[in-house]
Amino acid sequence: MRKPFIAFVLLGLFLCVLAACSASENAANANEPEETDNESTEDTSTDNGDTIKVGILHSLSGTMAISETSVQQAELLAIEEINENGGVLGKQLEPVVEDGASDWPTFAEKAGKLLEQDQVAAIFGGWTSASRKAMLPVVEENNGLLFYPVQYEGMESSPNIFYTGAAPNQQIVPAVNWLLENKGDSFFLLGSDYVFPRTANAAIKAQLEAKGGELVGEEYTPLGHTDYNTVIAKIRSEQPEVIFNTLNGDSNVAFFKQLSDAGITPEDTTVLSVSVAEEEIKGIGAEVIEGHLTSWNYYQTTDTSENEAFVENYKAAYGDDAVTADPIEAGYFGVHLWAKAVEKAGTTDVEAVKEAAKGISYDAPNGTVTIDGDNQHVYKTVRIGEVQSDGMIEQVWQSEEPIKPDPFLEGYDWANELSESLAE
Amino acid sequence: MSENMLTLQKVTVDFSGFKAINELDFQVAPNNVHFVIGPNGAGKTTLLDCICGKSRATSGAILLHGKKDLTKRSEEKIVHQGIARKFQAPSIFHKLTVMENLEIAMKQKKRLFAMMKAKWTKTEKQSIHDMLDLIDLIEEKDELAGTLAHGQKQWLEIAMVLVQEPDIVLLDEPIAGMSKKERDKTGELITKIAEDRAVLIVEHDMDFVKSYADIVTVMHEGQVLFEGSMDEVQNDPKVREVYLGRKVEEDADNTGA
Amino acid sequence: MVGSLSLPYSRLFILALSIVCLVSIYYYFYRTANGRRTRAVMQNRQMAECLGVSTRKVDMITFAIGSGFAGVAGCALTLLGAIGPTIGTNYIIDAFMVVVVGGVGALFGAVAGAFGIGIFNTVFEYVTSASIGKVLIFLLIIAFLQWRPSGLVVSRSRSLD
Amino acid sequence: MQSTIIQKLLGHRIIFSILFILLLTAPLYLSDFRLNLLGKFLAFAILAIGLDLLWGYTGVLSLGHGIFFGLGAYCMAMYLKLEANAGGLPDFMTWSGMSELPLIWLPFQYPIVAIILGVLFPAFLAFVLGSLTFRNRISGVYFTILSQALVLVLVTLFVGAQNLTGGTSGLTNFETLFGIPMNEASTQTMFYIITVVVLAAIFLGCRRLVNGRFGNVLIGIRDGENRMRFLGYNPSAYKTFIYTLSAAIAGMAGMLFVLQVGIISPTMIGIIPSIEMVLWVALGGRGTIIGPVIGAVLVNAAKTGFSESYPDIWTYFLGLLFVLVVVFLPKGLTGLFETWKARRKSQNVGKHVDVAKSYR
Amino acid sequence: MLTIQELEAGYDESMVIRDINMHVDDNQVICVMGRNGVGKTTLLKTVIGILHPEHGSIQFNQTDMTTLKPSQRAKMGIGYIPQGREIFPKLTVHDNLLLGLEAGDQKTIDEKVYAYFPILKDFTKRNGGDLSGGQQQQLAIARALVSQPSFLLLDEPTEGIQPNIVQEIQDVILDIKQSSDTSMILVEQNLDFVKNVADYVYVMDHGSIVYESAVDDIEDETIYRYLSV
Repeated sequence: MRKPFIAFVLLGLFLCVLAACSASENAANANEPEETDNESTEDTSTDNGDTIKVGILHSLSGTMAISETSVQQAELLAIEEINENGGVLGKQLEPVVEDGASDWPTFAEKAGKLLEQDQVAAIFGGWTSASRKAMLPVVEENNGLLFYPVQYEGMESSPNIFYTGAAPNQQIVPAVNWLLENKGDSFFLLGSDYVFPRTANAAIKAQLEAKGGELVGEEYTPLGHTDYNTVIAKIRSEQPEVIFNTLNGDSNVAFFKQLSDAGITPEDTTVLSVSVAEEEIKGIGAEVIEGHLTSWNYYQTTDTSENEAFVENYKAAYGDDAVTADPIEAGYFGVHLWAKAVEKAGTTDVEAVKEAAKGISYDAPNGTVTIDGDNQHVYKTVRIGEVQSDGMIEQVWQSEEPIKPDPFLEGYDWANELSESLAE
Repeated sequence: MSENMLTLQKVTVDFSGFKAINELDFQVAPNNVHFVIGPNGAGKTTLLDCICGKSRATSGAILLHGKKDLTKRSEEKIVHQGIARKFQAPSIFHKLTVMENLEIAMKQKKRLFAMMKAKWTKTEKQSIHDMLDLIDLIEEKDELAGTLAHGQKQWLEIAMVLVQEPDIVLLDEPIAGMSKKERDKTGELITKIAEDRAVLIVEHDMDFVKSYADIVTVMHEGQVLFEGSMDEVQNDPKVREVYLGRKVEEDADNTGA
Repeated sequence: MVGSLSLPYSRLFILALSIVCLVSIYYYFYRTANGRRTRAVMQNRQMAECLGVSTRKVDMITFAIGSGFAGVAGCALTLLGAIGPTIGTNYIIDAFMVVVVGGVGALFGAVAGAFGIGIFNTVFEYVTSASIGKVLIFLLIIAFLQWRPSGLVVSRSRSLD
Repeated sequence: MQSTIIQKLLGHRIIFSILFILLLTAPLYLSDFRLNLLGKFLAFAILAIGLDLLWGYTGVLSLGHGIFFGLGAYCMAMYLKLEANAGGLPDFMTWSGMSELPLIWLPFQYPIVAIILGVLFPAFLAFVLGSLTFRNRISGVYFTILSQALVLVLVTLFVGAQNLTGGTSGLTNFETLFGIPMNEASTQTMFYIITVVVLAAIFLGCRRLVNGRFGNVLIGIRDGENRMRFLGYNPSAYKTFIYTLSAAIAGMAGMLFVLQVGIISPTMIGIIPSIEMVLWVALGGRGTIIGPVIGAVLVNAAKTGFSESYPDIWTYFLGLLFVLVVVFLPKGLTGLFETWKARRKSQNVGKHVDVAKSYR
Repeated sequence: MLTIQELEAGYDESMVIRDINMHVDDNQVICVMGRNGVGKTTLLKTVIGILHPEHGSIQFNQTDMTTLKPSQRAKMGIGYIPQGREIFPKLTVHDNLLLGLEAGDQKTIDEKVYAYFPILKDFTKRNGGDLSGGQQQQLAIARALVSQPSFLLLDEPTEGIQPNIVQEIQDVILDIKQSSDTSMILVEQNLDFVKNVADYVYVMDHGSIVYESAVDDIEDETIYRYLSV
């Protein structure tokens, strides 16, 4: 009696699952009534009716949610601004939000969903390198567009990705030069154990060797690691003048607290961080990181009229406590850059937009940004700042002009060996 | 000595300071129904435990057929040597049917890969059927064992011991919770199985012991106090003192109702 | 910086806090009526219920106390490092391993286990790296369990299963 | 009596055959994207069967199956990565300053070796951990904790040894398998069909295994491990075997996952996914072979469905689903049928069977 | 004091007892007899609340307690001495007895229980699990007595106990009957003892009550018939 019954219920459940799958498919199609019969014609598929769909794909749950949610908010803000000004090509932008759930295969799955199911004109999303690498084959396979807003390790240039965060030569290389000139030449490298710190440190080591710096220690801890006693003991015995910090996320909180507990002050050893922005400082607590340095392209305090408006709008939308930071700003201007390129191309067709984007400029909060047609990265101004007691970062140095992005560090002699080994 | 199936030599079982069995010398002869009695805490169950490997002897040797020492072998190896044990509380498998309980208990190759290929043979089926008949559970053979009554569970477990076709059967209070008729039948069964093997039983029921014992060992404080026939046991003053307490007559009444 | 050894106040405070917690757990379990109830429920839930112990209440109280102590541990952690919604996952395994090494239901074992794992962890991490250190600790625990399968403090029972 | 058994079998077979055919023909009525998702769910279902063999039948709860899944997946991915790079070094190795292919990667140049290792490697690891723990009668919660610690340790190692494993990013960006382009719809359909066939084979194989005498021995070990020793069994050997087998199945699932999803990273094999896998089994109903399949497909379908419809708050829905099942269906979905069946049976007993007998 | 009406209960799938009607007056000792497996233990388990009846009701002192939990029933004054003793093996004898107090209002252990079972006094600091079977049974009875219950459920208190302790336990049960107004349901097989202690006897077979009688009118023949089949 029982087994056939189970089987029937199974059958029912299975049909439900199928029905759910096809139902959501239908629902997706129902949103684009005019489109069903000419699905094959790529050009019109994304800008049918009165709206253009764009995908927003960040982690809204999981460990990365804290960081990525603000980028998502900035992107939605930008979309809202564009829509208020009449949209793109006369059409409103319609954001399709998905959750990457801090899980790289999920990023791949959702990117596929956005491109195949929703047929979005572009995806704005990702934070970690891993999430970008997970989306990369999907985006390339579907010939979609991805705008990636975070500084990263470089060594990549996908024809389907626009990189609006800093390449290594727009953050790390100038920071090391500045430290060598201003803070001392004994370096301790500390990073989370994943691709960005490893690659960044490989470059830094080459740079130090070329410029006469001294490497006194190099440590990697697992992501999420929170006990830095052993590392601090090593730092104490080596007494470096500079710690170049590529730790990510929560680890920074533990590290700075324990460093300050151990009585090591910025006067003894200065820490320069490349993954600590205003948002993170809120979590770490300004008192333990005050006086240490960061390197970015943008701070909330950056003095441009565009930034004044941006910060004001952002706070108006998300509360007075909200702070802006470099990746938030990069996510924000990424949307504007894409909109500008679409306007110029007159279509959302990927090839046309890519062509139109070459050399296009936008007055972003951090200054004028220009897309480098060679590698789809962005010319950006480099800044070094010191953390203040109120959690803001005060700029102590900035590059004279926006620096040309060089993801493979081809323009640096000392990096030749490195970039050669990377060239396929 | 060599005619003994099982010989315990100066066996001690020490539970962190408490010697449940203390330098015990003990023999089990073949084809005997051998009862072990004694007050609670005398070490009767521990005796069975250390023969079948559940408790480890702290010192001493347990020899099978006068040669193989069992004290260092694992439980399942001891079973393979032909020693099967029934525990006090029925520990049958409630989520398996009566049939399945016997199926996994019966004598067969119990190694992993042999078991994977195992299939019912005719003789197996017949012997299980006979066993079910013997314990009166034919009709319940496809019921889950957990739904059986207490007495039936005891029966099933005795049957699970028997289908292993052991040389030495260890029974711990096999008739607890059985009716008079069931006890008699159990007794007969025990007599029958003792024809070609040794049976060692721990039991309280004096009537039962009286009826079926070939030899009775009285244990006290981890050692053998007395060994002999039931008559000798009952007439021994030491035994009366430590075990039977005040009234011998009433024992018969207590257990006979 | 006092030589190579420095004990910041926060660490001293945590040390004291742990000792206070330990003593109070011991007192609770072995000296109070509720502790007795908890142990009774642990050993024979049904019988405890039949004697008038509300097992539901014991469950709730025990869970509450357990959570409470976890909370205390969490508070202590804020003095050391980052606090985020996922902080628990970093510690849960270590916490369980401590129990495995120490022996389930054994307070002393838990303390000894915590010290053992903590010390070896630090040593291994210092000598190698954080990730290799974790592997070594795991291998060490497996090896340890070959020697003491039920943990440092064994609670024996004579029943079958 | 005879005829009802035949009826049972027939009913059984036919329904499952229909299900199987429905799954096989899914490419005809599902879009490529949905088919790909369903294929992924079915890969999870394969793993869930293995996990249930261990937990539901043998009573060993492993909170570390993610790692076996991962090992299988990585073995496959390593081959795919090498093939995508056409013999060159994978990109992450060059970043990490390696100049030639590390020894451990060498066997993965050959697809057959990679596939075999994808099964053998997790099986071997499970065998080692299983024999070391079960032999010493480390079981229950102790084993569960160790299995979880294994995940933690190995994931840390995977992340740490990024010159060998790609670190947190994992392995992705594959192109061909046996020279066939992987991302094409037809190839993906083929992978899907392979998954369905493997699922069916494992389903039938495991059902055969647990429905006979062997399965009864497993249940015996689950419900009374010590008792089984005194029946002459060596439970450690059985547990080690099932643990090994279920790890091998997990490895297979991992390989099928990589083929269809195209990426494997430590986030997919860590502690949280490992616990999730147990949830699938619990939700479907442990101690049955079909339960875990239902659980895995349903939970993952729900996960995808919820997250697509409500990207901001889907986790709450999923959490609610778990809570509801735990509270109202402690035995899982199949447990619902068991209760229903028991009701039916006791009603029948009341009607037909000799009353005195049913009282015993 | 206790009234059971049309009670029907059992384990998961099968009903073990059916249509049980039973009444216990104040200060009355009821004995339940019957072969093993006829449902006597099931009956007691249902009265204390471990099993939930499918049908029927249990009234205690005019309160319907059919749906109450065992702990609530214990607090109403019902003491339970289960088959197989079930003392807490890793609590001391003293702690075991203290747990007996959970059901009542007393704060300390009545010296009377030590008078009944002097051996417990010697062993207060020992773990319950270290006692012998007979001693554990004495502990189980003592544990039920410390809260001075008005109603006792005793499930074969002398089963598997050495004879001298059997005698002690029977003496205690008799003494409780004579010196207090405690009511009891006693599951017992020894007819002589039953005649000694009981006021009223029920015999069960196949899950139902097949014979009941005041102890003075008891027909030995009938009882033997049901006990020995």
